[in-house]
Amino acid sequence: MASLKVYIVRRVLLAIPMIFILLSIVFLIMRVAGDPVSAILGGHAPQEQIEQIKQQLGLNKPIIFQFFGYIGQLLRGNLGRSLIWGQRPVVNEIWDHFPATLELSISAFLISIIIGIFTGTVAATHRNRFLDHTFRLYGIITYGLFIPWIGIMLQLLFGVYLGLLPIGGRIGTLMEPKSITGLYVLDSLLTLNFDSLVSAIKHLILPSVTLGVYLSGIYTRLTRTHLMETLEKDFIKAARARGLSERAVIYKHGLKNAFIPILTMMGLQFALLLVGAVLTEITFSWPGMGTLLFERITYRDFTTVQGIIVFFALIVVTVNLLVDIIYAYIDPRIRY
Amino acid sequence: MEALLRIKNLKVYYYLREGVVKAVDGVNFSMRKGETVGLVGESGSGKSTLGLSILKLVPSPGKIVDGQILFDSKDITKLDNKKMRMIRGKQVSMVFQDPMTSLNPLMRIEDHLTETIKTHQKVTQEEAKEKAALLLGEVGIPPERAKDYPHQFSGGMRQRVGIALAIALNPDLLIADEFTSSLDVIVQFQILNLMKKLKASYNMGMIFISHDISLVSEIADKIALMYAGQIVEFAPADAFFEEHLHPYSEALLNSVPNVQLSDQKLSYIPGMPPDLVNPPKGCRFYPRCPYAKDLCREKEPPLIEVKPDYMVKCFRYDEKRS
Amino acid sequence: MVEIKYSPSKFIVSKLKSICPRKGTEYFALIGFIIILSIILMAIFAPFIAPYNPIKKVGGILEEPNGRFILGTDGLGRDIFSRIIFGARTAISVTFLAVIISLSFGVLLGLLSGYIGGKFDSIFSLVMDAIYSFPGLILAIVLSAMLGPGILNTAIAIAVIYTPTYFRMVRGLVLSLKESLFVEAARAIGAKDRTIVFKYIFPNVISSVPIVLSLNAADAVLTLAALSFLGLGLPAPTPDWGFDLKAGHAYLASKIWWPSTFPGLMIVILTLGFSLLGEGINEILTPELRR
Amino acid sequence: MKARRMGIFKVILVILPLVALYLTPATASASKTKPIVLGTTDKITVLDPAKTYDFYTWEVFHNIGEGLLKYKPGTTELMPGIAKSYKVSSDGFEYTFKLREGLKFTDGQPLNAAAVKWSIDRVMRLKLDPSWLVSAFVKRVEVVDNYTVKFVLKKPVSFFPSLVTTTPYIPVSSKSYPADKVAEPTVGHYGPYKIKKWVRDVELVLEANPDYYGPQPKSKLFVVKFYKNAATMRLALETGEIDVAWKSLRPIDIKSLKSKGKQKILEVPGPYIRYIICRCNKPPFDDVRLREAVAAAIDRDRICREAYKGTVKPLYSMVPMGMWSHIDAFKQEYGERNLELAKKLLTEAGYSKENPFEIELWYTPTHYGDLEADVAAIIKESLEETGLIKVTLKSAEWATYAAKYITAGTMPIFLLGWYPDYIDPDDYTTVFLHSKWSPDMGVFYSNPTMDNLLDKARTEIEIKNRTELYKKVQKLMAKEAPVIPLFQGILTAATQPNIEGVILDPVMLLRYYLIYRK
Repeated sequence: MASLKVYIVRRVLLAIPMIFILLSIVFLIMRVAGDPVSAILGGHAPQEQIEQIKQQLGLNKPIIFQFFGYIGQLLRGNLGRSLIWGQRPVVNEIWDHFPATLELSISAFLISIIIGIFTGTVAATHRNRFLDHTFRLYGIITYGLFIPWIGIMLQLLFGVYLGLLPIGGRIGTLMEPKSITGLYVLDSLLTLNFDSLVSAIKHLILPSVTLGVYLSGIYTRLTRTHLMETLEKDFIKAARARGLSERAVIYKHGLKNAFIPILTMMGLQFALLLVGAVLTEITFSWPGMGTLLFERITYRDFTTVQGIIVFFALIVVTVNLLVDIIYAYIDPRIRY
Repeated sequence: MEALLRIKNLKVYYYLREGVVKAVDGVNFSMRKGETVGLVGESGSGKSTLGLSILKLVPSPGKIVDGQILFDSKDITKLDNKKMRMIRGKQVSMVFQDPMTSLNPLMRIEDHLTETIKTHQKVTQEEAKEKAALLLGEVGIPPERAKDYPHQFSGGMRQRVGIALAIALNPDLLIADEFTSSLDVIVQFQILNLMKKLKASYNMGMIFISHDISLVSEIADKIALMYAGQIVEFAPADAFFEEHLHPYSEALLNSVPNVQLSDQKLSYIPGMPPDLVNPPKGCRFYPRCPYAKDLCREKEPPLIEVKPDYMVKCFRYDEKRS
Repeated sequence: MVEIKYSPSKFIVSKLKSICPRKGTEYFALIGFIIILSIILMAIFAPFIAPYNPIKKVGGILEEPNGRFILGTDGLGRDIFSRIIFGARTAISVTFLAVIISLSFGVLLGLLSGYIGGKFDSIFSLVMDAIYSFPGLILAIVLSAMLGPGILNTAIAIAVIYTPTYFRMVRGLVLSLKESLFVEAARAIGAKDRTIVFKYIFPNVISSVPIVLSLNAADAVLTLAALSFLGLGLPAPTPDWGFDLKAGHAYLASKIWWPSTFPGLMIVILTLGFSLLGEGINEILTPELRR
Repeated sequence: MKARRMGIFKVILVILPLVALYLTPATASASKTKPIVLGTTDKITVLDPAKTYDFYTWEVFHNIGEGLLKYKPGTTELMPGIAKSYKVSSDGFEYTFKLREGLKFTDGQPLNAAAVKWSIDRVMRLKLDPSWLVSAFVKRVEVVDNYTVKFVLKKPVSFFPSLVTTTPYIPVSSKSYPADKVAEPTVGHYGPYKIKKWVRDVELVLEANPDYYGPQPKSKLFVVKFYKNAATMRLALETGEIDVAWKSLRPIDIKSLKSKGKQKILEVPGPYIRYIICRCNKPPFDDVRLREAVAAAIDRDRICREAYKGTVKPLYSMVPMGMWSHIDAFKQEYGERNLELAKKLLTEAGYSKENPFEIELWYTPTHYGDLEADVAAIIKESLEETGLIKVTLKSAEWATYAAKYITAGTMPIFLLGWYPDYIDPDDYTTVFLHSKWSPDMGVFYSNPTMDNLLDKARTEIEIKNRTELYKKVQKLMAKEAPVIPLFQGILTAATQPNIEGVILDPVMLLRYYLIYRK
């Protein structure tokens, strides 16, 4: 396992240039147009005062100084402070919004995995028959679905016409559970707060179904292809020849083996989950990272946007790393 | 003595987009308990399909379209999947060609065995483990390696595991499909010897499928030679090697380098095996047969019993008799 | 002269012969193709198809679908059907522009990077990998917010996030082809680097592009729609499905469903067209998935 | 088979409680002291009077804090706040305020003259966004005695009492706020309410401040719920989750709520105005005839009717309706709309059908709400109806628009909006029309007569004279048309039928402590 440590360290080190490149792109491009002070004051304060505030924020220095100053801080683990409003530390801003994104992502991910593996397995075991074609089409269609559109359609149906579910927000008035993890559903369960739990789940249903359905198609396709491939393998034939039941063959031997490539793809598809989460959040005014990002771009809150980019990049790296570790755990052939 | 397995006019076809491939087309054959039949033929002759159809595991789009497979006087072509599962592994088991791929890479060796045992017998996990250890011992795998994964084993070791799996439930019939062909020669003989030993102690019938006729000669009591989906010669091993009556057998044996007859000229069989979608109308070997006559083109020869237990599918012996 | 291991043109022709759908899934490509073709035709002949001027008030505000306005009118009394027809122009032109930009840059840089190798290659690969592994839309949002609205700007923002896909694919192919026999042979007879790249490597590389291209186009349609939905796409009053969907979203609570339903549906249909086509081509070019 | 059924059974076992959960109505919390819940799509940006510069946070400060003076609810009339009274020195340089005695911040610190001075000094020292509202006018603050505080101005400013009501002048406690940096404590204020709980962007829970000198708030508990999206807020109002939906309901929602008639809709003209700015120092709009032509051709009525569904009102002056000195200057000059005049002016300027006046009209889609694109589209159409103008719409995202284009003079003609900083005609005129400030707004207008009028109105104390001066300013503005007013916002609140005390006034700050449930 020592070699696994080496592997992790190497992967993390490789992430550094990636983050650096992304940051440079974002950093330079963001400064092309506009600045936060003007975006907020918008002509109200006298010009001299605007200049003065820019100076306080260090926005009047040459870009290259700003850039290396920022990188220097970043290397010390400091994401800096927001440039607008309260100049709150960017870490706090992210910390306030991340649990919402996490909660949405987790529930959407679970929904997509359940739907995806189920439909994919059915398709793979009904190769070239009606159910196979149906679920393949399902895979293609869901991938082409435009999240805001599905979201709006669900809002119309369940929110506006049927009035069953709220169409935005995370929880009802005065229902916020005591914060432990920041995930409302989990916190409500931990504090046994029944009202909060109901409210949190109600608010979570539409956004996570929207995102979950969108992502499920990918898992349908992945499961189908890889399970089909696996079911062609000799050891499946061998397992059948030993008299194992079809369920044992498909689930224990087939799906478990097919899961390895699916897992790798999950890591690669993780970026898609984040993208989907951003759109879902904006459609459902879900107070997460996507909403934060969009709001701060409009105000040219450079440091917060940069912070979010770094954070997203770190998440992507971490998840990929995690996938590799799980991969090594599931597949005895892999040892780093 | 009652036949362990009797196959009557078996036809197994693959329904592909390009047409119907008649992989097994009217095979008749029978074997007794404890007997070893060497099923020999070129690749594509339908021998593997024949082997799989005894377990009813012909992969789709293949289908058993006609005929009977009587095992223990039950026609297994009529059995449903559930009943079939009770036979697979327990009464009829199989050892596969490639030991690399026929074991689940994510499962420990031991788990393969216990899973198989528990599928067919009501035993506890502990009992299954004990049995597994015993079996591994019998095939010559040290007990401490039971917890290893397949990829940690060499090819020969893996094939030993494959054998252990096949004999786990003391089956009446073992089908071994080219099970040594991916191993090097020395290991091949080790495994073959192990197999001989086990066969004797377990009193199993065995169908040994191979394209390597010299290997078959080591172990088989009887030889069944397949050509283009049909059995063309079926005879006791000794008699077969002595007489090899069918023109194809003759050509085949001539093409095999024989260590004893090192100065013998190595010949090969001219022409290609027939297209199984549209096989020749008459005798299937006719286009390549040096003795071919007009009759061979028109009519398919029957399987003729030239002497007790010796059958050949060729008009030359029909003439002899008549 | 030089034996070419694998001839793309012959390969494609032989594959095209088998394109006529015979079984279930092969209809995918055909349906996809028909969808895209009709939307392209819709875009070209928009002025003849659309009953009204898409950017002029022609009826009452938010009229429900009726005889005069078959899909109803939007918040400014414009005909939604006409806006959808003209919206095809926006979608098609930005998508194609984005795909062409990313394709040309990706393929070119990939060829160069793969062929030249060394430091040049490492730097480019690193940059491309960085962009590739990052959630694309998020980068596109930042880019288009800074570049400002407009067809070209939006296309550029989208192109940036798809360039690495082509780059990686082409570079990978070049690296493997570089070692292959026919390039060695060409080098042996004294061909120039440029000749090798464009005459020998390029044609082999380009044959793998169609699948990726089609699937990328599907993604690009969605990305454009997303940018427009966030108000970062084209300036008003350009008919644009994503923007109209967002505008329609505002009326949702009043049970006014038509201004959001139809533009969104068009986005889904066009994406579906590209996905089906990509899937179909993929199936035809890689028959081992079939059987 | 058995195994499969077990699987389904397990699934049912998991789903059943979830369904049960869902069906259980969430009523438990409703029976306790039922607070009034107000929904808004605004947000608290930063809870520090030295830094905050947006209407919503100012509104919060006017409920958890109080200035020396305040507006009488429903009017633009001033009344005493934490100061009992004030006097102005005869030269207009010194304002002396007499404070109420014995007041305490919510963190226990006494609210006295020293505390007021400390707060104002802090705003000036931090030099943050709204600090110019103090530092541009106040020279220093002096403590006369424990309950008397004196402001010495840089020069006489006739609207200083209005300035004093703004948030930077609201005192906070030196115990809770650090002297030299921004902070967001939930204690250390003094007003009718105090903060019980604040979850950023989620909710703000207020409870009555027992130490408040005046009458106690009508509702002991008051909750503000923050929405990201107006449609969600509207549905929350309809399901009864909130009692008041404040400000940002969309026109279509207001219309549909009105037609349903289940909720009360309250509307008053607000001080929020929208207008077009012409860049006056460069062609083409250095030609006054072209500015007049645009002013004459604009169809204000259509914008209000179609884009805003009647939730805004056409505006004919930069000084909003309802404010003293307002006159419909543009209406007097051009009428409601005068296409003929526009055509005549354009022809005079040398344009024709074949050679139309081509302009780029700019707007920003990301700052003034979803309807901005529609507004721009209508303006384009109404100008093109002259047949002599061809408009190309251009847009830029707000940050670019505000930071670069306005002051750089990139945009020849563009849409902008104004929320007042303080309630006085000065705040609506000087910044746009005075040659010293007009470049900051992208107007680049310079006219000595105008400068003179504005300067005079600034220092004149007598309100009657000031009114006359601002009328002249408006007339001159209409004639020269450097800025062209479009419409004035209407403040809207939708409430449940049993909610009373929602008093809307042109100050735009809602007073939560007056709201109650019948």
